[in-house]
Amino acid sequence: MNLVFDVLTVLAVCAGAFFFLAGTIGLLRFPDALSRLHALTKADNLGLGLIVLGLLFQAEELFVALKLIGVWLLGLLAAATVTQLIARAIQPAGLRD
Amino acid sequence: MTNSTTAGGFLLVLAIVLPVVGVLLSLALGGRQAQRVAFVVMPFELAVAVAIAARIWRTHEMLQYSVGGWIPPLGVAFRADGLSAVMIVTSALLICGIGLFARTQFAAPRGAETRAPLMFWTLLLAVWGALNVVFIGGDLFNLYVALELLTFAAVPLVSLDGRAETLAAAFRYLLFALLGSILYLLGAVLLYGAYGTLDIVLLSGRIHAQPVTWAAISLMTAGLLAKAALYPFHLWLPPPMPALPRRPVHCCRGWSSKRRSF
Amino acid sequence: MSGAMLYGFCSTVLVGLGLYGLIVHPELLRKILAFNLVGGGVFLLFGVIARRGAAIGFGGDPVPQALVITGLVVAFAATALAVALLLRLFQETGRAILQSDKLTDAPSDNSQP
Amino acid sequence: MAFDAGLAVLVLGVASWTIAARDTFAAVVGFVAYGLLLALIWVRLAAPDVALTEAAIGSGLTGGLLLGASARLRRTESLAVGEKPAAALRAATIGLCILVSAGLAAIILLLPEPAPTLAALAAANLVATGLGNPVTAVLMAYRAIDTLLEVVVLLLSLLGVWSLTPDHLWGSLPSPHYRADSYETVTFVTQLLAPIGILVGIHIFWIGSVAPGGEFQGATILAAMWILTMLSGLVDAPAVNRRWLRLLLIIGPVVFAAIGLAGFAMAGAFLAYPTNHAKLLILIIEVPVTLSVAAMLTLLVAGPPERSSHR
Repeated sequence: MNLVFDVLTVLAVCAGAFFFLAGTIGLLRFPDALSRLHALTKADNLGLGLIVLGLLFQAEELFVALKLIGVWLLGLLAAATVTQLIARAIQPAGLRD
Repeated sequence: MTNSTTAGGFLLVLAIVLPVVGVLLSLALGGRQAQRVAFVVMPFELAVAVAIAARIWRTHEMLQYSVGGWIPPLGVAFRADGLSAVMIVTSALLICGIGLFARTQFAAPRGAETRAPLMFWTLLLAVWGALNVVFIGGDLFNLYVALELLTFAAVPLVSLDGRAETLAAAFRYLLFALLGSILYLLGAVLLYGAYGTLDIVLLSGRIHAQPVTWAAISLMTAGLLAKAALYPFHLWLPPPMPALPRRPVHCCRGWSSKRRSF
Repeated sequence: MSGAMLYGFCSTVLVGLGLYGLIVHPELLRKILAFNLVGGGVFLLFGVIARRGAAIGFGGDPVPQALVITGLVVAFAATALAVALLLRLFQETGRAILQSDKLTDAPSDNSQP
Repeated sequence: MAFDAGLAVLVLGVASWTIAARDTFAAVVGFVAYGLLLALIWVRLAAPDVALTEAAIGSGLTGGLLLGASARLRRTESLAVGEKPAAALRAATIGLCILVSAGLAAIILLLPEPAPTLAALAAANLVATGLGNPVTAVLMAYRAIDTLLEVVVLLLSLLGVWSLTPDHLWGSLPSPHYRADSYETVTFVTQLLAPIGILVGIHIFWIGSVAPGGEFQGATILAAMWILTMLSGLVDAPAVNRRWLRLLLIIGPVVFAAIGLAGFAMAGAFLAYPTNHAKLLILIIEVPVTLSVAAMLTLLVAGPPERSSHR
């Protein structure tokens, strides 16, 4: 059973790391700020989620697992908020609602 | 054992706690009370200083206090010898003198609280407390905290009038002081890494001439000098400001603590 | 243990880098930043020395670790005071650098309050 | 080992960036990243307590403070470009700094092996404090005087910041006032996040007696939540002459000093705790100290008073 969990962890963390890599490349290569934000948040939220999923297989008690999920949710919230704020800041003034 | 508390050691604690309590009280009471608190603390603190000196004079022995009953190297000790007693009494007299001299200039007006008097009297007590920690601190890290206390109490006093020149002087002073204390801290951590204690007396027993020691001592000296080299900038201070006579005192202490560690 | 040594060298380079920034940058905010870099390096050295002192099941000597916590708080206090001074200086003089030579010649162009 | 090497190289890279970047704002962003990477190093060095402090104070609060300042100073940057020191001076400085780094590195190599340590002594006395976390024991018992003075240091730096108030604004409110309706997103997130953040802060403080965490880390999170509610316009910064604010600021150090003095009677020394009640007394000290420190950190970020009325 332990072995299965370990394999799952490795798979999920590797997938998460891949998404982080993709997001970083997007950040560096995409031409404008909005598409960079797009690349970053999509990739990071998913990447963080996969890494948390991978770590969940290793959690020994329920409280640790809950804390890990909490980290992911807070990360999502922060990313969503910051993206919104940056997008607002770079939006041309005429396009505002 | 040289590290236990000696009789009368509690005086050293009082020398530090009284001004700190004064700072807290004058901040809480605010307004015109700050000056009153300062004038209440002054005679008591002066009496403590004299008592420390008298005891050392009578017994010819170092006063020592292990804070919390924790013996160094785990705990922190306060110590006062003849030299520190002289320093404590001198600074007490100076601060009382400054207080008397400045009592009209920084008298708080009636009515609403004003900035300068509140800050002056509170920070004057803070400088006093910080100086006493510098004089009696027996631990290198405790001294670092004391030096920072002194810096943070002195910098606002430098720029209390809010003119551009004094603000610039205060900033320059702060920058040098911070660099100085970080270099001092670097030296202290090297000594800890080499000898496993920060207590000055224990260090003086363990220390021997080797490159680590020399590097640490030069870093600490450079750090204290960076603070001390600011002497000319105190010419910016209006006369009743307390920082003016402070610097040489501080230098002496730097050297004396150094000398004691050998 | 060599991992700790590696970070030891890292800390010394950080001290050097920070010192360089502190000396070379004319802008005061960059000097404050560089000071924090030096601080980070010195604190890291505390961590390395704590790690070297790992014993009896502790991953590190708790004494230097606690000292770093104190040091970090003090460094923050210093940064806050320096930033406030800098902003006030900027308000008064319109500049965020110090006069390089003499303090006496306050900026004449835009020093009106 | 490979991970450590990678991390060290990354930290040095980011640190060089914060020195070399032309744009101050970018340099500060680099500094925040530097702080977070340092926190990772602290984990690698088996110092999770310090890692929490570094991430919260060293990177978070300091970063926020510097970001705010750089935004305010933005338009002055062009002025300073012409003031870069001469190339010869720069080269000399580089030489000096390399010398310092190399010298320090050589000194570190000369440190004795096995390294001296107080870990055994700290562990042996842990029972007397009733605590399970040795770092908290150092902060609250063995070297409690440093911690008491550190709280006073924070208070003094806050006084220093306040002392920079222009005279006519004394008693007014620090930091700009943000309108709650201008950023619905921020307001919404704050309402969602602040209760969670306060819980997390209390949890981190509470667990500090047995596990990594403690008063300064918890206080920083509480301060961050307070700052967030001010930024979103949900609450306004308090005026500096409010009595409740003054009491909040001093309650921590006052309780600390009072229990310290009571130690004379209870355990025969200043800041000593009687063995059976040590943990309880430490907790009684820590609660108000956490509150006071949270208030000090918040107000240090808010800065000196600069506007006279609510609007």
